[in-house]
Amino acid sequence: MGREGESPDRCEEIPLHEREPERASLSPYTVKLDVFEGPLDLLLHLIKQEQVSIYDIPIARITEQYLDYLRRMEALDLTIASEYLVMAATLIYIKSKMLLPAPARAADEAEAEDPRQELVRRLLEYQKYKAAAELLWSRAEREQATFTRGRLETDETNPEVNATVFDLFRAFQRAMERLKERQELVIAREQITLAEKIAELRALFRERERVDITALFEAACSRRELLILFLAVLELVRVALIRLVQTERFGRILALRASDVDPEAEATALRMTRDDHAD
Amino acid sequence: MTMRIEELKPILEALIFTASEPITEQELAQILPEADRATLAAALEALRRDYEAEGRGLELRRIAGGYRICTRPEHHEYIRRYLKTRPSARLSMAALETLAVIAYKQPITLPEIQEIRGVNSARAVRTLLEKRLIEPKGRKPVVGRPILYGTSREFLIQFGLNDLSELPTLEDFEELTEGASVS
Amino acid sequence: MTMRIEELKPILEALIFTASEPITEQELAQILPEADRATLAAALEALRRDYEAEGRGLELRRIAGGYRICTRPEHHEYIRRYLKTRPSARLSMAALETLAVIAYKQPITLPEIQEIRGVNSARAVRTLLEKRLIEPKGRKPVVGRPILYGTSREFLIQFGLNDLSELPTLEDFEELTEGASVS
Repeated sequence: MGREGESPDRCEEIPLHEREPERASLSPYTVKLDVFEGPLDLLLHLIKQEQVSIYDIPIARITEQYLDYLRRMEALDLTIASEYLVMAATLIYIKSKMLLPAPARAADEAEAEDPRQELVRRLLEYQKYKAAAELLWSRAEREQATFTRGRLETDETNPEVNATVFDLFRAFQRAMERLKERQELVIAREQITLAEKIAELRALFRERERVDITALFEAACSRRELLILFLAVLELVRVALIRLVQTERFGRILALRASDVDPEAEATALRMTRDDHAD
Repeated sequence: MTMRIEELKPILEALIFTASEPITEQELAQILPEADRATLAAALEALRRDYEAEGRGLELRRIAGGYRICTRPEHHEYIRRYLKTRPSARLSMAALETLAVIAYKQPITLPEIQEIRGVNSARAVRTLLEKRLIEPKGRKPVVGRPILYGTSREFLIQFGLNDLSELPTLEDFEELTEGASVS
Repeated sequence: MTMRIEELKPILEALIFTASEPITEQELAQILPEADRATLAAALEALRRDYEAEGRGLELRRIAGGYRICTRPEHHEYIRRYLKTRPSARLSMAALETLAVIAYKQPITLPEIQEIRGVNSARAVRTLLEKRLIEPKGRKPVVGRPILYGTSREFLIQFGLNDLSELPTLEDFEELTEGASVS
């Protein structure tokens, strides 16, 4: 059960007709709370299961069963949404009110308000919408079986979208996010200098003997960074710290630490890259 | 001189076919000022009856206040074979319940929806907004000025309704549920 | 047992209607292995003849080796009229985004819009002006005195808003994202 008290995603695609029998066949010991859409749904299930009237709920029995579900959920280490706890408190409150001796009950019976009244009202109200939801489901079922025509050429010349204020808000957010990204990029770009890049590469080659330079180029975020990287690599080649190897024309470029460049190492590097290509 | 039904019918068929969404009688009237409204209505009715004939794979439906040509539901299996689609992801019960509350109580705010359902419904409302089944309908003039939600035209289209009055009333459901729960 | 022509015809009609490209006899045969090829060909021929009947707005054509349902050329004038009515109510993504920036940041100049969107927005602004969704709101007192744009009354009408304060805010959106507790 999610913290929102709604069905988790995996329930999203379970059609009603597959869920209903499952729910009906659940024994009290296997029922899971996430089958229910909330405390009202769970209460309706209990009332149906006990075959009692919604207008005359045996509150003690139903409360006991309701709490039993919550305990079982706890035993399974599942978080219980606050709505279920609020309902538990309500049930206990109603139960206690009904246990109180009613003074002059007989005389006032007509006026005395049944403590269950508000709960019954809510259950009846909720039950209507639950039925309405099932009707919507069956309508959607039929609609999913009908198809409209395929695309026409005239559709493609008109690639436009309908919009609501929420689309508008989303569009605004998208534009602002892009702006933020660009600003961060500008800052990042201005921060990198050639000297820093060279230092960065030197550090890299202290740790590693071979570096895939093509991959480094591909990872550059901007043209400027690419240029600085290129200049830094040339500088390291010039001072003979590294040597570049390319296994084939337009293939990937490897950088080998210069001290390790002996014919054997070079041959190994070449063989390994060929293997890479075979993959 | 106004257009005759027999002249109008093929033009209406071509227009309804071309429209990518249900096209309303009013839109059709605007495109065809040379037809008077009564003849237009009669031609639409005649066209609908043509489509009702036996042995057709298509039907002309009234949806969301407009007309639309669709395949008949009984052939869905073959169309799915071709499109290689499965029935698309259905709405969760949480989303359907929320949609039902909005459809019958619109315009309604998120707290009001939650009051009826007894559970947090923010995620369901978001899902419905994303699927364009509901849309904001202004704000309620109370503290916090919460957004009011109502169903959209897309809701009518996706549930095959011509307008909201085609939904059964809540009283109809009362009868149904009473029968079931008191047993 | 193979399918009969009368059974096949509506299925073929539905399939050809749904396909976004001309669908070939071979493709149809693959989707319908329960029909033999001769019956399939006969059903297609029967369907083609149905569409040739007088008073139809559509025709079944053989195009690029496949079948396709199209409007008849003689109705092109009306279809043009319809297509012309369509774009007015709709916006491209570029225009929508530009409109969003203007709505939330108004009054704003074209260079400022472009700064936020990161792309040239002159065409989108022109489109929005043409659709009367935005309007000039004076000039900004800086070099070049660029025009300031803001949303119009038409904007409020088209998006169903009473005033700009009804636009969803970040807070409204967060309410739906994080979910508020039951009140």
